[in-house]
Amino acid sequence: MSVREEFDEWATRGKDRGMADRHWHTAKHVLARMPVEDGDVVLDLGTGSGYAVRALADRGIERGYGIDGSPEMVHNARSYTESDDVAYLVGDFEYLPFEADSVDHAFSMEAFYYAADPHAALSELARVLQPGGTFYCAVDYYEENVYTHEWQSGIDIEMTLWDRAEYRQAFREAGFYVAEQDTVPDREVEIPPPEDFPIEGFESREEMVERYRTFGTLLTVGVAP
Amino acid sequence: MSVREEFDEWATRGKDRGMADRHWHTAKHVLARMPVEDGDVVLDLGTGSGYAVRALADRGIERGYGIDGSPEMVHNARSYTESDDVAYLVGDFEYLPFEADSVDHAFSMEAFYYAADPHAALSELARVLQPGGTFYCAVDYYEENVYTHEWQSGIDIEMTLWDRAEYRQAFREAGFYVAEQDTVPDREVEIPPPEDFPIEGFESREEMVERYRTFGTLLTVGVAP
Amino acid sequence: MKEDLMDIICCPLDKQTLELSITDEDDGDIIEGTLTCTECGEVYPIEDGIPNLLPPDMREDASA
Amino acid sequence: MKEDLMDIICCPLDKQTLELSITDEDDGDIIEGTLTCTECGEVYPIEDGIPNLLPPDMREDASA
Ligand SMILES: Nc1ncnc2c1ncn2[C@@H]1O[C@H](CSCC[C@H](N)C(=O)O)[C@@H](O)[C@H]1O
Ligand SMILES: Nc1ncnc2c1ncn2[C@@H]1O[C@H](CSCC[C@H](N)C(=O)O)[C@@H](O)[C@H]1O
Repeated sequence: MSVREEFDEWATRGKDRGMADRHWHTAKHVLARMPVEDGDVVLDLGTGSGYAVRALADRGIERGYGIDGSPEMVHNARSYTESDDVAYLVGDFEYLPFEADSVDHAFSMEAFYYAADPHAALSELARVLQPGGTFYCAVDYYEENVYTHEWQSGIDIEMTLWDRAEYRQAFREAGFYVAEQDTVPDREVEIPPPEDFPIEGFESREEMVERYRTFGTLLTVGVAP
Repeated sequence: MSVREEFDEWATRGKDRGMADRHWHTAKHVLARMPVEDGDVVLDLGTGSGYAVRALADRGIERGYGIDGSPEMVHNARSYTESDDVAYLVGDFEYLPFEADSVDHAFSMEAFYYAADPHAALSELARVLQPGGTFYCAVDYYEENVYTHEWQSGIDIEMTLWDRAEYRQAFREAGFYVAEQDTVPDREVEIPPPEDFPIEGFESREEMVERYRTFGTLLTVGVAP
Repeated sequence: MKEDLMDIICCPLDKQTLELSITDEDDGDIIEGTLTCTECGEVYPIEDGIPNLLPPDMREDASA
Repeated sequence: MKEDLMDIICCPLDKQTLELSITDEDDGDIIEGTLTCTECGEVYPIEDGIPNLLPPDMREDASA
């Protein structure tokens, strides 16, 4: 199945909003770290419901662009705002329809690992970012976060499962400087009391704590030279 | 009073350890974000007890250097470790005794604002850092964190009170890319129950919560081009 | 889409300039139209106000 | 200080090469000595195993 088919179906089933609500737990902390200024143009890769560019526009940027390979996702994202400061378009990570050096900062939440060729996606990002521009890449699905590995079995698209060091290395290979790597805890997801376990995906409360509070979301920040 | 005189006195009174314990609440999160690799040389400016380079050496770096303008601070720092992977030296932020491009990453906690000329200190850092090297600058004393402003009255050294935007701007003026800016909450300092207030420095519990949990430590990350 | 998007977008394949042609516009919002690469001639649709800049082989019939 | 510190340090004033002279050493650890700038001739002390590379006017008598 293609990204388009898979995520068009998610979007028509309204999964874009549910994802956005859950991802917001950590995405808001990631977005807060971005050194955006009033005049900046910011790109969100795999924008889904499009919340990230809306949040940045509320904070104050020149323009936020959300790109997504699923027309239905983009259709939904567009319907959630009337703001002139954001725009959504359909496109693929590996074939970014933006001119070189045209973007100040880029963000991506829970989307990067769907790229058919993640190295090509990083090269494209390095191309469109201005010198000094950042790429804030946030993923829950990564090697150390073992509790997310099963996601692959539920989806037909091949997902990239890198560990922390592999993210750093791939960023550097694509020409990025690595400015930061961190795990951002999800402190908001409710974790039931010990007696409720096992529950879906977790044998014990400790496992669920580890998955959300410890592993949370892996953030890797690259800076274009 | 000079930095040397002031902090030599702090060090002989053993204040270096107390500071380190308190600063560790947020410093450990800041250090965790640094993208250091095994072969890296890391510099700690205003090292005090020297804990930061010891922590990085434990995690795995080639060499950690702590520099401080107070010989007594350095004397103490040296006495806390026998590790070959760290070294401490006496020197000033504005006259760094390191060759150009000789450092992979730099860190500073609660020290940067003591520089007589913070712009000169940033220029020196940009000089010694390799292209792509980061400067992790952490301060509790900054404009938005109003509860720390009174510190100036207790010390004879003129302290730099910048706000978040001024940090970003000064970094950029010194040639750095700004990769991140964030406030790191201190979740560990114990905050007494409401009925105990007012206590020293805080009219109400809300104020103390704001000072530590909201304003915490301001982190600005610069990347050398 | 707003016309100022033209400042930043380009052909996803060869990164060359796109030419905008509008068939339906609503108060500054381009609802239907096309974006044509001035170099390779590839045509990208604008439908329901959304430009679809997927490479043609990923697009299929991308309308809802 | 260990001798390999020489790989990275320089004169804080003119950033030129320093020359190491050792008066007391303990198992690879240089306890007392001097660092002299090969360009400007400024002399920086090593005392109690710690090199003091403050500019001379900030140093005063920096020993404990
Ligand atoms: N190669 C690719 N190019 C563009 N978009 C892609 C893509 N692979 C996956 N996507 C998009 O990435 C999104 C992942 S779901 C995450 C959505 C959103 N960032 C959030 O945090 O909720 C989907 O909308 C999917 O369509
Ligand atoms: N201009 C300057 N050059 C070098 N060190 C300086 C300096 N101004 C202040 N310092 C040093 O900076 C330190 C600030 S106290 C903080 C110490 C340590 N980083 C910690 O987190 O606990 C002091 O040890 C002081 O001597």
